[in-house]
Amino acid sequence: MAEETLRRKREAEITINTAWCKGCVICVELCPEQVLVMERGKAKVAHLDKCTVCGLCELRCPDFAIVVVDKNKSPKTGE
Amino acid sequence: MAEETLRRKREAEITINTAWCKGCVICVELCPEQVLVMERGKAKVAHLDKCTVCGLCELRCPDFAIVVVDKNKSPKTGE
Amino acid sequence: MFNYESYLRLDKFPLIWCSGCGDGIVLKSMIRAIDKLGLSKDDVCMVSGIGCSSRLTGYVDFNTLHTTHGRALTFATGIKMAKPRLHVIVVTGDGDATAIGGNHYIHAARRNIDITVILFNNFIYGMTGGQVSPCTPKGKRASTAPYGNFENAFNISGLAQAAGASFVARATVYNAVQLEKLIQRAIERKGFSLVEVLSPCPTAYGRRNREGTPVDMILQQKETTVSVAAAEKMSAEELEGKIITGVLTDVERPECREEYQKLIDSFRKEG
Amino acid sequence: MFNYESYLRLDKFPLIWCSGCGDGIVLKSMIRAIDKLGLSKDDVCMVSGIGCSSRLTGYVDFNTLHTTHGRALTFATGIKMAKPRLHVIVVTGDGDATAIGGNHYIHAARRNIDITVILFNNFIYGMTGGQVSPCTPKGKRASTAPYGNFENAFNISGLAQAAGASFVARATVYNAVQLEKLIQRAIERKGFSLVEVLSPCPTAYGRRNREGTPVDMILQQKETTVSVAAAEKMSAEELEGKIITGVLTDVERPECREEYQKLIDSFRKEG
Amino acid sequence: MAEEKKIKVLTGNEACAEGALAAGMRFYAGYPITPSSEVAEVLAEELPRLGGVFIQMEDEIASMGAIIGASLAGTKAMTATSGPGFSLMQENIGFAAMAEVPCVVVNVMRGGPSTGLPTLPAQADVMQARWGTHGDHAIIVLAPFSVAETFDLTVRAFNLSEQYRTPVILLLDEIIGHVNERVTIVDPGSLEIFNRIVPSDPPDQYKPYRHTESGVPPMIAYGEGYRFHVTGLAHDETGFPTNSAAEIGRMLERHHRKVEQARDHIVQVDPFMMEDAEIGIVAYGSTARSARHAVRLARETGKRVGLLRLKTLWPFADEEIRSYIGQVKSWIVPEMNLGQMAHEVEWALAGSAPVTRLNKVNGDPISPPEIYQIIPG
Amino acid sequence: MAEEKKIKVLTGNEACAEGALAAGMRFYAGYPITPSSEVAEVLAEELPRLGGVFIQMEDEIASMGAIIGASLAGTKAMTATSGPGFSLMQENIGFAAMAEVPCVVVNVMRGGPSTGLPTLPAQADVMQARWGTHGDHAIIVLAPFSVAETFDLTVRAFNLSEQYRTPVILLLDEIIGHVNERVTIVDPGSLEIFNRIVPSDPPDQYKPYRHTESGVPPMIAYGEGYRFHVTGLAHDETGFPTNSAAEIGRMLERHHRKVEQARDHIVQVDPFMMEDAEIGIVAYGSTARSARHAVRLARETGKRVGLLRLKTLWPFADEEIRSYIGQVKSWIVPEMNLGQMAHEVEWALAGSAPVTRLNKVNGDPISPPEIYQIIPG
Amino acid sequence: MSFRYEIRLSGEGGQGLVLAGKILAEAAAVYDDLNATQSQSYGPEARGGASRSEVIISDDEIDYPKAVSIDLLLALTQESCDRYYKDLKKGGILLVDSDAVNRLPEGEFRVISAPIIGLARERVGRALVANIVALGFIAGISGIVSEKSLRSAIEARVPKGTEELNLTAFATGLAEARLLMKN
Amino acid sequence: MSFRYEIRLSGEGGQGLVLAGKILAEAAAVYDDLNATQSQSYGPEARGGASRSEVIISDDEIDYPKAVSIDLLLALTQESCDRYYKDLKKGGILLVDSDAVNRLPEGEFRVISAPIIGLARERVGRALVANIVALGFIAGISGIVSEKSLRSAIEARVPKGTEELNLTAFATGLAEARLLMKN
Ligand SMILES: Cc1ncc(C[n+]2csc(CCOP(=O)(O)OP(=O)(O)O)c2C)c(N)n1
Ligand SMILES: Cc1ncc(C[n+]2csc(CCOP(=O)(O)OP(=O)(O)O)c2C)c(N)n1
Ligand code: SF4
Ligand code: SF4
Ligand code: SF4
Ligand code: SF4
Repeated sequence: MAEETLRRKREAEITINTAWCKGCVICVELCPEQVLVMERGKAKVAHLDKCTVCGLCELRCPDFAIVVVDKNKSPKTGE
Repeated sequence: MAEETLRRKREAEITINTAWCKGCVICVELCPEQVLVMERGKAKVAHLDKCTVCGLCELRCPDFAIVVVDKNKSPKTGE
Repeated sequence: MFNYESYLRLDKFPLIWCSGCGDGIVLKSMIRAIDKLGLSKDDVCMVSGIGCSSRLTGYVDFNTLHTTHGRALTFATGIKMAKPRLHVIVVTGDGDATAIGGNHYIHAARRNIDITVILFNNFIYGMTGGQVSPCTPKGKRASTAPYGNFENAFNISGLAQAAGASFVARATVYNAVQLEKLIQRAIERKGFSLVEVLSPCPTAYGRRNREGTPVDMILQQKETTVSVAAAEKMSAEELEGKIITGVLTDVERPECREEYQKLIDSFRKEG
Repeated sequence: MFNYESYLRLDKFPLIWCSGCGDGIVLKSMIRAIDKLGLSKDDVCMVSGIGCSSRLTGYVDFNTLHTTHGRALTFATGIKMAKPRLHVIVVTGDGDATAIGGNHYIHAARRNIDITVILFNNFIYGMTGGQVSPCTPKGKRASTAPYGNFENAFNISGLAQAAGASFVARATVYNAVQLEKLIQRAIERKGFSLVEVLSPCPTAYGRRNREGTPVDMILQQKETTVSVAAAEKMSAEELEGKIITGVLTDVERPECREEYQKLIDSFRKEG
Repeated sequence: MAEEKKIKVLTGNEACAEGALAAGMRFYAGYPITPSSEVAEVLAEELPRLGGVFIQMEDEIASMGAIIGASLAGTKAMTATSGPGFSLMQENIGFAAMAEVPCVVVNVMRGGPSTGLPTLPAQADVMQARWGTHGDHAIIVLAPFSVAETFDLTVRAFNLSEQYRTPVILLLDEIIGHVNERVTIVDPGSLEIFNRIVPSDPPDQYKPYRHTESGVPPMIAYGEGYRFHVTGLAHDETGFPTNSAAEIGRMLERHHRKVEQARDHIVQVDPFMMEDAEIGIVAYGSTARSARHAVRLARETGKRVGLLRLKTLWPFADEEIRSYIGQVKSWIVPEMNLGQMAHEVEWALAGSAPVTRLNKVNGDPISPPEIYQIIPG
Repeated sequence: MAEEKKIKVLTGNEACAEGALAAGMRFYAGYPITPSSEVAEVLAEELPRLGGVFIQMEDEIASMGAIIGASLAGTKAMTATSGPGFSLMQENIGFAAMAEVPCVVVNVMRGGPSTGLPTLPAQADVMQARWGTHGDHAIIVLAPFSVAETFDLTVRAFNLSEQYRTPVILLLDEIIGHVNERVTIVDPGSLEIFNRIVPSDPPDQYKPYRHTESGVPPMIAYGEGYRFHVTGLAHDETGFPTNSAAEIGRMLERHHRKVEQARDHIVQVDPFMMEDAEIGIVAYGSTARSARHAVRLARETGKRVGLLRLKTLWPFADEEIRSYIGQVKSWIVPEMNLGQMAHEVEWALAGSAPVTRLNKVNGDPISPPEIYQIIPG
Repeated sequence: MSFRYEIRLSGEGGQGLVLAGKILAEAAAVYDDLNATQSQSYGPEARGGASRSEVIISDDEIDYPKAVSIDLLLALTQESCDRYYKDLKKGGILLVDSDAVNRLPEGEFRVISAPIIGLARERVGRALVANIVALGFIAGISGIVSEKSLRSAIEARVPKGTEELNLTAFATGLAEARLLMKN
Repeated sequence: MSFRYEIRLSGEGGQGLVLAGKILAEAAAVYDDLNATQSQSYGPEARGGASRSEVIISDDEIDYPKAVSIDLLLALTQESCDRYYKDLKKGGILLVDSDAVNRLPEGEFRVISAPIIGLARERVGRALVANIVALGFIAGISGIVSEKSLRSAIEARVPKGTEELNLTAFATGLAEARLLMKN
């Protein structure tokens, strides 16, 4: 499956729940590709194209406010 | 001092406080020389002559009921 | 497909925790671990004491119990002994578990009762506003240690080991993937299992001790910790001031409820 | 010349303890140790909890305090912090110190406060008539473990070590001379020092577990214990079931009251 | 159902253990303390045989926590202790009240305060049983006066606790705990046993703290497909913390209402020769035995005296006492304490009749002659 | 001695810490809990400067033990907590009562029971302060109604505790603990400070529990050449355990007598517009402020209402209340609990005047209009 | 008219007087269908034996379970005899161990002195069963509980395996008592 | 006749409204010799900031330290404005941050809207001192405490080293308020 995933193009979808986001900046600073920025105290996607779907922002967001999905990964077959 | 003590004859004086003795038999059984016996539920000196003033009975009597002194050891110079 | 939401009480969100608090990262790791294990939500019972971390039980869709300060393990012991089929997980803070709750902590470990403890160590009392904890490192400041803590701190994992726990591990929120795996192993291991998670408290601890932003605090964990494997190759001097992460103990020991079941069964056989 | 009597409250004799109870042997060793150290009776403060062993404080002519069950170390901490010139010695049983008092035990050790603890371990609750203790070996009988104890027992010395004590030793009443020396060293050592004494309880433990007479129980100690030195040369199998006696830990660590004094002094200097 | 009766000689502590087992108690957690330890000792022997759990905890705080946990897991649970341990249990007793967790706490009273008189009787924890934990809370307290009644009231303690979702305290005194006495053990099948009402709602509609008319919300155990939250914080019907003053007020009001509106069911007194009494004695526990004896003696000399014995200490039997206003001209309240219940009797009577206190706290029981002597007339 | 006055704005918690220092307190042991933590926080800062000891203990049980130890070592000692911690302290408070060890315990009351309402005010630990520990015991409880008075009553708490060799409880409520208010700090030298009476006997004649006329035995610290024994067991004059019913009775009787015979000194009330009042309000703590406001409002409309404010809660001001029998036709007792003190007022009045209760336990303070509304007339 | 019979068994810890009291109470209550209570006084905390065990037997309800005016006092030590004889009622019976109690008190009661412990040691072979020998005496002297009931109660209450020994002890006491009573 | 002036400072945790309230109370009590109380409402346990801080100022004793009929309400967020404006008394003053509060409530009170946080950020250079800018406004609008007293109280209460900054913030608010009041 890992193989299959690699072969596919990664197309990210990042959802930010601004009602839950507390603006801790963790996602912004720990994103290796600088995909995110802060705006009015909340995280915001600035460069979606750069996203490699590594999921690090989601992993460390303490507030369940950011969700990253690989759009090319079918929900059914995903982990 | 140990030398001096050795040179002296050991003459024991064993005092048993029967009001405190609870008759546990510890002194009797742990005396290496069988100096003590039990009588009416209390320890009693039976063979004072055999006593080497090792002090083991006193050491292990839980009730402070037995005191052994070396009569030839002057109280002043004793340990 | 896995999603956090099916394990959460979404109507209770947003979380009570401060912006940048590490506790949410631990919570996520716990949920992933439970999901990986495929436990039924009905069979999980999560018990907490009092403190910021202990508020966790309000957010997860299990059988949840928010007890009195320091006593989570006693309630959990009652639950586990009475209904051993439940997976009992205790959520607790360093103050809750090792200050007021220290006795129950060592006794639950001694009994080696099959409870998984996730101990959120933020080195401070968060909920009550930053008082010193038995885990506050010497010299660090707290609202009740304005000149720096003059007391020695516990090695709380070491304490659990000495008391008789089957599984003891230490983890960071920085390494949230390892954290998840350790929680998973802790739940799997029969007996008392502890995961001590270093969870930054930017509000009550970080600010007072000039530890920087939440991000700084998370990244600092990378610097101050070494893995068990790496530690083995290091000298005592090199290890000075380092915190060891990974599995510290993983042994099989008689488990309390199972031993009790043997007693019950001995009568069943007779009868 | 040394005599016990000058340290005793003779009008309270005979001792409350049962015939053949080991506690009296420990008491004598304590007195010899204190005498050897030449401490002034006025400067010794002896604090106990509740239990057979804890009744000791009523018999000795020091400043004595017989507190509530399990809490001796908390009172002792208050005394030591308030009046550091006193030599504070805590007398406690295995139940007192490690069941109800377990938390104070690990915290006093953590703080490494300069208190000497003489812990009378008789593996049972003597005073209340023979209930199981956290130190009762697995399988042994007690009035609340009529089918044999199903729980694991504490290694209480190990617990003190893990919590941060400066000095930890284990002794027997069989070897009362070593016991006296260890108590002496424990008092001398600044910081939290523990002497765990195995003290036979023929009444509540021995009888129920068919351990024979008091003499049998004392002599049995010889068989079941090995010294630290001897233990080092033995294999794990050989050590199985053996109890190690002697000095287990003896280290210098920052002591609580001294560290606090530094804080006080820092203001004195300023002023 | 043929009632099979068996006569046994038991102590109060043993009868308490037997009563608990008969009531369906299958979880005991405790920490030994004189004069209650035999309750634990009997159960350590019996519970494993019945598939129940006996565990000796590290202290009384842990014991109380464990029985709450076990009760939430669906098992009837109990602990037993005496004064010092009862003091330590107070915080978690408050939790049980707040979270409405049925459980039974037995306190075999000994002399206090502090370590006090560990082997001697007292009745000085009556007010503590009512007020020992912080915050206002409703609580039910029963006090038997014989070994046989200890069996009965232990069963009743579980029934009330299950029926009203509340901790129930059983106060024995050392005399009742330790006296050996004849008991007729009835067939357990013939006992009236109340089990907590389980919800009829499906899991997604279940509210663990529903504001029912009776004031008692149905209760389901953990692990039965209903996933709910329990907390010691002020909470709403769903069991989750709330800051709404209205919700909080409603909840606390319900806690009290569920006991207050059932007070006639909960409060039990046993009047003895009260029909024509002009002098009334209010007593409970072992002291009520002395009082009964004194009444018999006094009746022989023609004094119109009776005994109103309290089986329920809390809620207080104020109405029952007031029902004698007019008839009873003066009251006597003998207690092995400094007048804890006498104060309540005075309050209930509101000056309508004088109350004479007979108090003793030196470890000696109050004897029948001591009471007899102060009966006027 | 020129009185140097200093005006400060402090919270009640801060004033409590300042008052304790002014009274000579040099040992604080505590465990943090909302809403009391600031007491500890101020003292953590101040005590080391003064050469005193501040130590945060592992829990409230340990805190209570530590202050008793420190007091026995000769240092005035204190702890502060709130409901849950207060429950945990009860066993050792009983020890302090039994062993007659002066110390001050501050309880900043929050909503209960259990974890309850940690940040919201309540007055529901009034009965617990009296009865929280097992066994009969005497206890003194004070309750200030302002920040300034918190300072004063903290000093007084230490004085009473030293004078009567007994633990003294200071009950603040969250409002008093947290309100910032103007305080005039007087020169510490001008304060009246009572220190425990030391024995005049030589060590070999010293009896730590001597039956003096005042009921209070002189007290010496550990390590001063007097070697004595202290125990929580019932003991005789020498401090050693006794089984003699006579000795025990004498000791417990003295414990009560020392407080009871000094009740006129201990009990303080503050009457406000009571001279001609026909309606009396009994209140304490922050609720007394609302009551005073309500009295002012009602007086404006010509109602003859007054406030009898309790500064001492225990011993109870029964005589002071009864002194208005005849004058005051009806009473109102507003409390942030379910009527704990109202019950006592009713008891004191013994039916001589009706008592209206105004109770609130939802975390909201009782406001002046709420009281004003129920003032009849 | 109903009766109330008060027995106090006194001696020192370890003499099994609490057990003896329980057996007595059980014999009366379970087998003789009377009411009976047994209570004891303890030493400090629960440790050690009681020195005093009291049994009240009545055909009516027993209110006060403590002895106030004793019908029969057993004293196995001088100390217990000295301490308790005053509580005997007029015409009561004082049963003492003739070896242990040398100084007999005087008063308006009947004294029966017998080598109870000696009998246990010598005739039954174990000093430990003196308590049961004493029960034999009590049965023989007072007749308050039937022999048969006491035998049943002994069998039910003594440790398994010691039934024979104890029944012999009982028989020994009973026989001696009957002998004494005849005189 | 004595007066009682009630001020509520509302917004969100972290905006320093408790400190502002204390400064206000201290200015009145210590420097203006008035009576003053300050109280706040807390979040769960002690954690997090208060969202509400109340100051009562009077020349008489202050009985009830909570606001019942507010003279001046500061609202730094829309939420706090919505929640509290109803407690304003007739003729009271509602002071809002003009950026944060868009929907102004209606009622028998005077509304003053000013970019308080903006002024702090832009003119003083730190959004953090908006609380002190607000104090400047309050001083300028209400005159309930003197400028001088407030300056002293600010100096005494703010963290060491930030006195200048805070005094500037105060001056900024005060000046703006005076400007506004003139209009
Ligand atoms: C008996 C009792 N004492 C004190 C408290 C107050 N209290 C609540 S949480 C807490 C400490 C929390 O610290 P920790 O367990 O480390 O958790 P954190 O908030 O840091 O996650 C304290 C002291 C309480 N609720 N109950
Ligand atoms: C709070 C409280 N719980 C229980 C007790 C009863 N109690 C007294 S001593 C004791 C245990 C004693 O055991 P240990 O400490 O091992 O001492 P030992 O008697 O064996 O020397 C217990 C449970 C008590 N006094 N106080
Ligand atoms: S990590 Fe989460 S809470 Fe923090 S800024 Fe990003 S989305 Fe917001
Ligand atoms: S050891 Fe002591 S108590 Fe035991 S028999 Fe000997 S003298 Fe008596
Ligand atoms: S105070 Fe600390 S531990 Fe508590 S929620 Fe805030 S950051 Fe987290
Ligand atoms: S019961 Fe055991 S520990 Fe207690 S005095 Fe007797 S022998 Fe010693």
